[in-house]
Formats: sequence, C-alpha cells, structure tokens
Amino acid sequence: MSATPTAQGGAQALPRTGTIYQPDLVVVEAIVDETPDTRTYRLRFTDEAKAASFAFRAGQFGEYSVFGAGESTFCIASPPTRTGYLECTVKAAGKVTGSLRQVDVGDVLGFRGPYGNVFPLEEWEGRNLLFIAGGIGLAPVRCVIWNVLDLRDRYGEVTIVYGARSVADLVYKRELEDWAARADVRLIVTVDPGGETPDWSGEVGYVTPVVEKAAPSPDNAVAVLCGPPIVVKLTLPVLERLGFADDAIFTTLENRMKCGVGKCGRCNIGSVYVCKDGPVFTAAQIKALPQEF
Amino acid sequence: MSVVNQPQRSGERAPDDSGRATAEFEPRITAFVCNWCTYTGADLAGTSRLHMASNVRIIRLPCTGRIDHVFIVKAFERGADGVIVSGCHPADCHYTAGNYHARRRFGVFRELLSFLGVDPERLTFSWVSASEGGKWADVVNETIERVRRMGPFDSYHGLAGAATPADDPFARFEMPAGATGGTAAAPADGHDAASQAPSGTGDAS
Amino acid sequence: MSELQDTARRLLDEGLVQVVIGWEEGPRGARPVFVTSAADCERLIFDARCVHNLATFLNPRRSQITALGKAAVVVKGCDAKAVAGLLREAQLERAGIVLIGVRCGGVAGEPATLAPPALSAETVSARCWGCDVREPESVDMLVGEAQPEPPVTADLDERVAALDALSPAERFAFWTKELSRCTQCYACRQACPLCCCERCIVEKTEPQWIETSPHPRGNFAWHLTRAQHLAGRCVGCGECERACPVGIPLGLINRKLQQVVYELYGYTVSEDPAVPAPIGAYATDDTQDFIE
Amino acid sequence: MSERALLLTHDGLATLVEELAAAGTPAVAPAWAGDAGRAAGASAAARETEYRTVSGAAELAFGERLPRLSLKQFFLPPTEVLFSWRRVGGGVELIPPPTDFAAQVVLGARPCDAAALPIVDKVMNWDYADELWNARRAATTVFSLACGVEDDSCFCSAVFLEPAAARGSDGRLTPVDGGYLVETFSDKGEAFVAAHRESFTDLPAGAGGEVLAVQAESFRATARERVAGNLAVDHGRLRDWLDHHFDDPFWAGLGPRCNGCGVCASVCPTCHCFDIVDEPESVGRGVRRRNWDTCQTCVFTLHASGHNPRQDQNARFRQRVEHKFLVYPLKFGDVLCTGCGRCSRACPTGQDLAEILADIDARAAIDAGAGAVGDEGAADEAAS
Repeated sequence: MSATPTAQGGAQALPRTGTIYQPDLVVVEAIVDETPDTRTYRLRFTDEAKAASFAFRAGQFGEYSVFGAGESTFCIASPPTRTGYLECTVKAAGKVTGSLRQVDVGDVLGFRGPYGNVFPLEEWEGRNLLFIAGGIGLAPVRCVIWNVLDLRDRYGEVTIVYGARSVADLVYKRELEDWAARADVRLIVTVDPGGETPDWSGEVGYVTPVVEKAAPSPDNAVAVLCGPPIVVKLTLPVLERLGFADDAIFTTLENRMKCGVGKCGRCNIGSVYVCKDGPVFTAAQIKALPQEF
Repeated sequence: MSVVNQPQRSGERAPDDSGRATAEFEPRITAFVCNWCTYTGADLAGTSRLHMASNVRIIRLPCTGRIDHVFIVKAFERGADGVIVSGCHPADCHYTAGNYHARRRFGVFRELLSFLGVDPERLTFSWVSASEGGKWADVVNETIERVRRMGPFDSYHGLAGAATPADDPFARFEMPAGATGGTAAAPADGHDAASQAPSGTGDAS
Repeated sequence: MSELQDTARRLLDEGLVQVVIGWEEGPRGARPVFVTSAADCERLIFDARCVHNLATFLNPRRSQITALGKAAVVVKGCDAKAVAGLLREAQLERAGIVLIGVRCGGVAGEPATLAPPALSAETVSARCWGCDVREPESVDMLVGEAQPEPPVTADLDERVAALDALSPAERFAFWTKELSRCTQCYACRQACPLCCCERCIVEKTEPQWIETSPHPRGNFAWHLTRAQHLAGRCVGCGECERACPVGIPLGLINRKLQQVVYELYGYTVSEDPAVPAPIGAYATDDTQDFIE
Repeated sequence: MSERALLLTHDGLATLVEELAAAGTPAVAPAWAGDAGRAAGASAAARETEYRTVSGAAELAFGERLPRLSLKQFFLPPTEVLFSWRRVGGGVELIPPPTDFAAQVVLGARPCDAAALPIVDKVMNWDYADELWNARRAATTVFSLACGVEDDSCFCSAVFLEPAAARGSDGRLTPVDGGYLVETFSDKGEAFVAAHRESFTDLPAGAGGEVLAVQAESFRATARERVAGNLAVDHGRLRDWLDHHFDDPFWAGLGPRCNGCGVCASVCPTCHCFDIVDEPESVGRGVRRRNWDTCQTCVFTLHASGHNPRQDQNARFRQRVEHKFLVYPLKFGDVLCTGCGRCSRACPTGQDLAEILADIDARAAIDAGAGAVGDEGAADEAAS
C-alpha cells in the first residue's frame, strides 16, 4: 500500500491543469479543405509556455477535444521538425469529427498528448524509405515524410505511393505537387478504378497492385505503410513478396480509443494496447498479433 | 427546426435556476409544433397582436408525427418547466395520418411520464389549426399559468447533480443524493435522501 | 423430457435445422443452450427453472447465432408471444425458424437453483401472473404434459395501482431512488427479445438524445425511452427486470404500459403476428381526452 | 503490522458506525439493499445486499450475501466529472474536479473486493497516474471481513487469493464469538484503529484470548478449504493456451449464449474500462464525464468508419476472458480477477467463469500433455 496514511482525507486539490484527462487549450490557426469531407487544422497552444515546451516525435498521436461534442484520436500530421504548431487531418465521420466541421479559425479546442510510441527515424538514417498510404492514412505518413525531407541528407531514396478512392479524395494536394516537383522524391499517386477524372495523369488502380507494379527495391530499405485496415492487411503480403523483411515494414494502427493513456481498455489488440504499445508497429509485431484490428 | 417568437424576458435569466422564487417565477415553456397548422396559427396570433405571455420557445417541426418523445425529455433536461405539443386537428394532417400516430404515441407517453412522477400538468397537447390564432394564445396562456402555479421543475433539472456554489455556478461535480452508492466525493451520505421526498422534490402540485 | 429431446434429435438428424436453442442443466441451474448435434440433444431440459426468453436469441443481429444455421427454438407461451413480435415487425421469417412449443405451468423467479422448485406463490415468477397460455398455439410442434395454471403470485397490477395512488411527487421520488442505482449497463435491453434495433437510440451520437452518463437525469431519459419504445410491444416476460444487476423494478413500468395500451387502444399482447401492434397503427376515433 | 490483535465486539462495531456517522466520516459497509432483506424468512431474492454508506449497525449485512455491486464504485464511480468547461469571451475555461476527497472507511469489505483495488491500481498508474482513482484510494481505509465463502461460484483461491486474503486491506476483521478479531496491515489501518481506539477492546489475556485467536484461524481455514474445492487452474498453461488459441472454435461455443449486456463487467470488482463523454449543461458550458463501459457491447470498439474489429459476441466474450487471464497478466503480473464469482451469479444467461476457466485449463492440460492440477473432480464437474 503506497498511499500515505491520512486522517483528513486524500490528495491535495488539483492544479488548474487538472487530471491526465484534461486537455491543454489550443487555438485553431488555419483550416485547409483537403477534400469535401476532410480538413486539416493547424493548432497552437494558447499557453505560451506550453507551446514552447511541447515536443513530440513522428508517429505519436493526440486526443483532440471539441468542447461539448467530445474527444477523438488523431495522429499528429505535422512533422516535429516544424515547431510552434501542430496539425491534424480529420475526415468527418462521427460526432466529434462532424463537430470539427463547425469549427472556425480562432476557435478554441483541446489537445492531450503526445501519446504512443514513435517511428525509429534515427535508426533509418542512411536507408532508402518507401512510404505507402491509402486515403487519409497519408496523415501519419506525411508527418514522417516532412520529417525526413526536412533532414533530407540523412536518408537515401524516398519513394511515396499514395492512393485514394478518387481524385477528389486525395489529401494534401499542394504537398503532392511539391513532392512531385522534387528531384529527390519518387511520387506515385493512384486512384481507385472509376475515381479518375478526364485529366487525371496519375495511376489508376488500388494501392496494393500499384505498389507491386512499382516494385521498389527492398535493399537497405524501410517501408512505412498506413491506411484503412483492409489496405494494411492486403499490402503487407505484397511487401513481403517484394522482399521487405518483417522488421523493415512499419505501420500505424488506429483502434478506437478514449483515454489514450492505457486506462479505458478499448484499444487493445490481443495483449498490446495501441495507445501505449503503439500506434507504430512493425509487420513482425503485427503478424504476432491476433488479426483483430 | 427554426425558432420564432423569441420571448422578451424581464431581465437576463440567471444561469442558475435555484434562486428562482415562486413569487416571481416565470416558467420556461418549450413548444413543439407542426409546421402546417399550429406554427401558422401561432404566427397568426402574433400578427393579430393577441395578448400572449412571452415564455414560450417554439420549435417548428414538419408534423406532430415527427415529434419524438425524446424531444420532450430533452426539453425538461435542458430547463423547460413545461412543454406544449401541438399540431393539426384530426383529419387535417398535411401528411394524412401523422397526427393520428402522434396521438397514440403521446397518449401512451403522457401516462408513462406520469407513472414515473412527471406531473402531466406540465404537458399540454393541443390541436391548433392555421386559423386558430386565438386558440393558440389561450393554449399558451393557460399552460403558462398552470405551470407557474406548479413552480419551477427543479426536481427534474437537478437530476444530474446540484449546482456548486455561486462563485462557480456552471460546474456540476457532485453526484446527486441517492445516486449509486454515492461517490467518495459526496460530502455526506445522501443515500436515502430521495426517499425522504415527496416534500423534498419540489414538484408538489 | 425425452419427447423434447427426441423432437430436437429428429430435427437435427433430418437436417431441418442446424441448431436447436433450448435449455440445459448448467453449473448454477438451468440456462440456454445451443445444440448443434443430435448426440447433444440429451442435454435439453425443460422445467420450471427455464425462465429465459429464448426468443431473445432469434434477434437477427446476433450474428454469432445466425452463423450456426437455421434454428429451432423451444418456446413457452411468453416466448411464443415474443417470437410473434419479431415476426410482426418483419425481423424474422416464419419459414426461417422452427418453433418447438412446450406446455408451461409457470416458471420460477430464478433459474439458478440446482433442482426445479415446487411452484408456489413464493417461488413462481411475477411474469406468470395473469398468463393465459398453457400451450403456445403458433408453434410447429408441441411437447410435454398438460400443465395446471401457475400458482397465483403477487398481483403486479396491485403494485402498479399502489404507485398510481401516490402523488406525482411521490412517484418521482420513488423512481428517482430506484433509477439512481442504474449504471446504464443496458442489460435490460440486451435481455429483451423485442429490443432488437440495429443501433439502439442510446448508442446514436448524432444527435445524442439520451445521455449515457448514469446519473438520474440520464437514467430517466434511458428508462423513459426504453419503456416508450416497448409500449405495445412488451410481452411481459420480465427478462429485463431479471437481468438488472441492481434490482430496478422494470416490470412495474412495463405492466403499467400494458394497462395503458389496453385501456386506451384495447390491445393485449397477442401470439398472432397478424394482429397489429398499437403503436404504429391508429384509429381515427382514438381517445383524445388529453388533447386541448 | 499490528503487534497484538484487538477485538471489535458487536456493540463496539455499532458504536464505531455511529461515531463515524456523527463525525461525518462516511463508513461504507455491506448493508441490506432493501427493508425486505432484513425480515426474518425473507426470500433469497430479497436478501440482496449492497455496499453503501451506513449510519447505524441495523443496516449492516456482515457475513450475508455478496453485495450486488463490488467496491469499485467508491473508487471509480459509475459516472464522474473529469472537468467542466465554459466559453468565456472568445476562449474556453476548464475547471478541474475536486480531488481533495474527505477521508472514508470501508468496514467489512469482502477480501475479494479489497484485493481488486491494488490490481486496478496497476492499470490506473501505468505510466500515467489517474489522479481521481489515486486520490480516492488515498482517502479510503479498507477493513475487510474474512469471508465464509458464498457458494460454488467463488474461486478466489484459484486466482492467488483466499477467503481471508489481506491484499488491498488496511486491516481485517475475522468473526469470533462476540464480535470480530481485528488485525491491521498498514499504517492507515493502524491509524484508524488508534483514532477510534475506544470502540475496540483488548483481547482477553491468557486462554480466553487464545480461544478467540484459534476460532479466527479455524474460521479462515474452513473457508479456505471450502473454496479450494471450487476451482484450481494452472495460470501459466492457461495463459499459454489463450495466447495460442485466439481462433479456437472454443470461443464460438461461448458467444451464442452471451447476451452482450456486460452485467459481468458492471458487477466485476476489477473491470475498469470506461467511456468518456461530453455533456452540454447549457449553451456554452458543459462537463466531460467518464462512465463505466464494457467490452461486451458492440459499439465498444466500433470505428467511426463503421469498421468493427470485434464483429460478434464470440470475439467480445473472448476479449473479456483474454483481458483478465492473458492481457493483464502479460502486462502486470497476476490476473485481472479476484474470483468473487459475481459475473457467474449475475449473468442472466448462466455463463459461468469458473466453468470456462476449468474448461480452458483442461484443454491447456491436454496441450501441455499433463493432467489437470488440483481437484480434477471439481474441474471436470464444472466443465461438464
């Protein structure tokens, strides 16, 4: 029993910062419409000291609050190399994400985090990087991509394969143009069959076969894969066929979460908690898990 | 939904209802009305400059058939002291039978609410047609007077916990008396407080 | 007993069904069982401890059960009324199930006893009060001996009347106290054969009509809604009250609404799916005494 | 901890309860859930008990049926406010909840309920300390009451405990002639006894005291022996079996009976999963709450996209068993279960955890090529 004996009651009253479930306040600095149902929000801590001290690493996530609607879990989509703000990219799907659609620049939201583990970017230095993303799964990958591009000389070749249902569903369109224009990035963008527009010049097809066709070399390479569960499940065997070792394939999982800190019991897959042991997993780790995600 | 007839209250309503003395009590009434009959009737009452108390917030819906019982529950949760549900007379429904369905549902729901201790006097159901501006004014005035006599519906409003002291009127931390097991936060055991009612519920009618 | 087992065995042997839903002897008394092989049919029992309403397991949303194949289900009178409710609302196709009716002379209040109790006013379930179905009629086959009327138990109507006699404030105090124990676990919903919505309103968040927090305000909203949604549909099987881990007398509310739909609309729970439920139907001359 | 055991006579207990009530210190104890339970000849169903704050000895239901809900509600309330918020000008102000809880004492906790507290402590302090849980823990002194074993659904001895386990208790009462033998296990327990010393009496010196000590030990030994016959499992191989049989058809045999109601989680002393919801109180202000939740509902893991990792009740029931006997053990060491048996007793459809564990253990034994541990008869009987 670690608790101190006390005749007069329990712990002291909390400071204004509250419990571990109380978010920090952030103000919306900018909103970018990515697709008809997806927006990117740029947020800044209202507390200057918090803004200055806040640090995170690629792969981590946060709990974002819309007061009155609730809290939802998104990765931090901006890279840790760019400080002073953080970004999340959100598709309107439920109560909180739907409420975010009503948010304007200048509104105050809540943020708790950063939570979870990270992509081992230091270990990847000197290696070639393959990024594969489906739909809004580009958000966590984008964080890594900019992190790498901001430290470009530390890494080898960078290949990005990105697919969405349709041209309209592609997120980060301006950044896709930036990446396409860069000589040090190989970018392949694809849309599902039927999702192309008449002037679409990219690939047409699902992400998985497009990756297979692009046949990136597994030599000295690391693959980062993120997307809906079905994309992850289908693409893992393709990477394996291409010769990527299970411990050279990384992905992030996003199970439903509430607390983000290993308490609420919602996000476990077998014996791992996505919030505490993840969200970043290698293919080797994922194979060892029950396929319950 | 749209809102008309924004009432002009004498003075801003305090965020905390607990101080509302019955003597100066102005009941807060929410009215759910159908678009085709009662809403138009209420509009007529307004344009006819009929004398009507201003305590009613009108929420317009397509049909009484669209008025779910949870609307009434939500109104009470959010501070209504009384609720009016009104629509087209039988045989006049714009959608043929919406009001007939509503009549059955509310016939049952009224009894259910009453059985759980919500005095049905806090509820008014009426048929008010587009031409019955005068009847609407009567329905409103009678409901307000009835609910005024009953006093504020604090027993329902307070179900989720008593408001904390005046310097922090918006925060509600405590489980109310009688809640499951009580929380350790509860300052004193209130387990049987509810059973000491009826006089304690504030809903004497 | 052997008649029931033989019937189940034949249905499985002949491939008419793939699973028989009945009762078995569990470690703490009778409990539901899903028999998928003829060899296991010897597990099937029926006695006064078989209180569970097995129609609950016919909810088409229970994919772990539909995955077992076409089902035969053993039904008492109250279960058969619940099956009729599901048929009435097109949740099931009659040809998609086989109903094995059992003659029932009442069940105990509690299934968790190691031997069936002798039914008396003390041991009989409150649900059996006023039950008029000794043998369900809507079934495909009927097994068991002819049964006597169940013992007369405490009159549910008297308890309802006692509450009705109180003032609204007193009733409000009574229910505030009872409902304050609710933790919104929704066991009442899950145990109910007619609570079979794809997504319950309490789990809909846009908008969130019912507060899921188990304070009395959220609990009133939940129980008012649960009851209203079951008005004219509840068969009075009492499984909600039995499932409640904190002993809330939900049977009183259900019984009250049965009285209301009878008094207002002349409706009593029917074993015939063709009889329309009172909510969802109407008559142009329905009572409107309460409407100004 | 205590040098010498004390005696709490029935009168002493009554005095203590009244004294605490007079002092405004909540005394939580098993008590009759309704007036009916107290009556002589009350039916089994009426003899329900619950933990609640008591103000007089007449309310106490010591040594009666297991309280309906466990003790966890006093540390993790069914609903509690995490913070409240309001819009102020263009911004938002957040107000944390109070955590300076007044001291309270639990008298007569079931040892299986008290033992759950340090088990959940580990989750609530896994890298992030849950201030609300911890503050209530710190404010509460727990005296358990050695248990006489409720019935065949009890299996505390199969989960590293026993009917008089000291785990999670600051002190323990054991029934003896005339009252309870009192031992303390922590500074908190010691301090409580010291503060209310006049309610406790010294054990009679010499033979009289020894008789009481022997009585207490005999009470505990009888209970130990009785519960040991209910279930015995080898947790190592049980865990291994769970780890390697995620897709075993075994689970499809359990899901159909399950109503998916989560009554098991509501009544469980160790189930701690919760939901977090926002509730508007009015325009521009509201509260965020956490509420009990359960992995047994279909929406627990449902993604906003409509994807649900746990599609049916087979998967959801497996999660409950695995969380308790695989996930928690791998993370924190022991098991997320105190063998109180409430889930089995409360289950409306007769799902029985002791039976399920015996069944898994028997399968694990076959896999491991060994016989079942402990009383094979009991395991087989439960598994039949």
